[in-house]
Amino acid sequence: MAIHIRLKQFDGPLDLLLHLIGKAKIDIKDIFVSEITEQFIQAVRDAPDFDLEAASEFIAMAALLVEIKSRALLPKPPKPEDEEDPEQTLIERLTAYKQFKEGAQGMASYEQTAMQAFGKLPEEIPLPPPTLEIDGLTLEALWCALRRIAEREPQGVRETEYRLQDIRRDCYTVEGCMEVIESRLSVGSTDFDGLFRDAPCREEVVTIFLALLELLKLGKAHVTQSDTFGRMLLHPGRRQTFGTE
Amino acid sequence: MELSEAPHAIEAILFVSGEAVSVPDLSQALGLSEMETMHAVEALQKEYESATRGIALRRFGDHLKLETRAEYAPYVERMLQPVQRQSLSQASLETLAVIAYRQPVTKGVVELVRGVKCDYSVQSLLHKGLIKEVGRKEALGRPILYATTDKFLEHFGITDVRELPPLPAVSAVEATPEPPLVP
Amino acid sequence: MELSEAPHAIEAILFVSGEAVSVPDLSQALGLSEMETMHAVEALQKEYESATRGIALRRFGDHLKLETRAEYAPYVERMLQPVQRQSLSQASLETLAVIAYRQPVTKGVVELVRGVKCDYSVQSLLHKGLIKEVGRKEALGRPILYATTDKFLEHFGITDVRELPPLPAVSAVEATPEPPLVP
Repeated sequence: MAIHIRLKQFDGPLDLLLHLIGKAKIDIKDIFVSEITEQFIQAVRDAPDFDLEAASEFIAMAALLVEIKSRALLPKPPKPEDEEDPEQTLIERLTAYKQFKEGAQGMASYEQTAMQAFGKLPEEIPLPPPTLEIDGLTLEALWCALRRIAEREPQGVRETEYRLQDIRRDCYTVEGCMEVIESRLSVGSTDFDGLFRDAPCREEVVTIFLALLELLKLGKAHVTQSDTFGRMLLHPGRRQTFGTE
Repeated sequence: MELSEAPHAIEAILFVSGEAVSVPDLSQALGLSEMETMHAVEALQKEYESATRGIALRRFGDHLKLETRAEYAPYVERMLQPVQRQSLSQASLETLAVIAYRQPVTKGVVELVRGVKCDYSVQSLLHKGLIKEVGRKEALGRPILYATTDKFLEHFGITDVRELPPLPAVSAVEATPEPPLVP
Repeated sequence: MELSEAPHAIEAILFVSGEAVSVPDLSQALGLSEMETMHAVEALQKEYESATRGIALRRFGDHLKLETRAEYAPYVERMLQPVQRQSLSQASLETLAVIAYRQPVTKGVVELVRGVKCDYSVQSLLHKGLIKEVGRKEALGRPILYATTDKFLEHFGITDVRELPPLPAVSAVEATPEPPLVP
């Protein structure tokens, strides 16, 4: 009997086996006393849409079926207790698969009913600006903020005076600023903000920044930053792209 | 808000949202506890059940939604082109059936039952929001465990997975390697 | 269709449509005469009027529409746009403190006191409505003056900035003079 079957129609070898069993009108457990093995192998051999990737599961099943069939032809040695019987395992798998396949059919009918119920498209509503609630706003937090400023303030003033004298001399040329930055880097890393803290006029800021860009380009300095808007640190030399730096 | 008003505020919210709304989201909008919200939901459900209505209040897990009653579908369809849910492919439905009845379950078990690779259908079900990852199995390779979502309940029009039709009885032998989850 | 079912079929159609639907369109979808449809509409209207509901049936000429009741709008808005919770960064809190005690004050003074640039925190405080612009200082560059808002008072639970705790004894916040040149 010639059966023309397109493998793509079936969700795998179990699906095809169930189909053949259904057509033969036999019980799953009678699969090995029937023609099913031959029909299955025939279907895989004749498959016009044979493509190795999709068919590999079918081929593996064909091999298993042949193995089971050939074992049946050989005289049976006494079987160890714990050895799995491939025939029994396959029957169990087919039974389980059939159970879920029927379960899926039951679900499909629920799906059809559910599709008879219609929802409504969400409405487009002009909304007022979102309400913002801010956590942690207490008088105590405000007071602590002031204390923090007061505690670090004296140090800040001294640094400002020191740098006023130090930078003004050199900062009007890119070359001059490069020297200043380099000399600072020669004793170690420095804070990016520290270059600008007293920023007295625009030319200085721009010149220092240009000098810094020049140093980065020449590989005489590099910058690290731990997170967005975080502190930027200048380090001497080119960035090490290896190791843990 | 007045507790007596809550059921109708919920009705208004569900009407505007169109889509399923979760009980926690509702209780936040109403400024009520989840317990109070659930009481209001139950009161609203009673109202909807007591009278014949064109629309029904449906609960899917802890999501709520207003929907038309199925018997009026022909009239709605004749008048409008309602947004219709797509039905699932046979392969997706089979994968979903194994997950629904055996949850939480690994892809490996689904593949064992179906006898085919299920990467594609699992991906597609995740994408549709019908299943979700719920953890990992304490086994070799710690494979991901999958379970169904409230959207799954909505798709099949049920309130709880226990409302799924029972699996057909196993005729031959006790079947799968793990004991089936009896819903 | 059964005449007794018509009101609920109309309800289902109006619900899905979301927009106003005309009586002639309704009667065509239901396969009823316009007269019969109008009777069904009136029956539905009576149902909607007799009970407190979150949604209302409105009629505009020969068009019908389902809408939420206005009194539930605040809850609907809260649902669609939940309150966002944020906390202030240390930097913003410091900037806010300086502005609160020195108001009205320019950004230049805040920066001098804190020793760092404050553009970002000033912007963020403006955006959150905790400070506002209150004019310009008659000085070089006419810099903007900032002060705290009523929302600031509300957040700290005080009625007047004079209720803020006194400054720490010798404080930079009080002592720092205007900068000679505002960047």
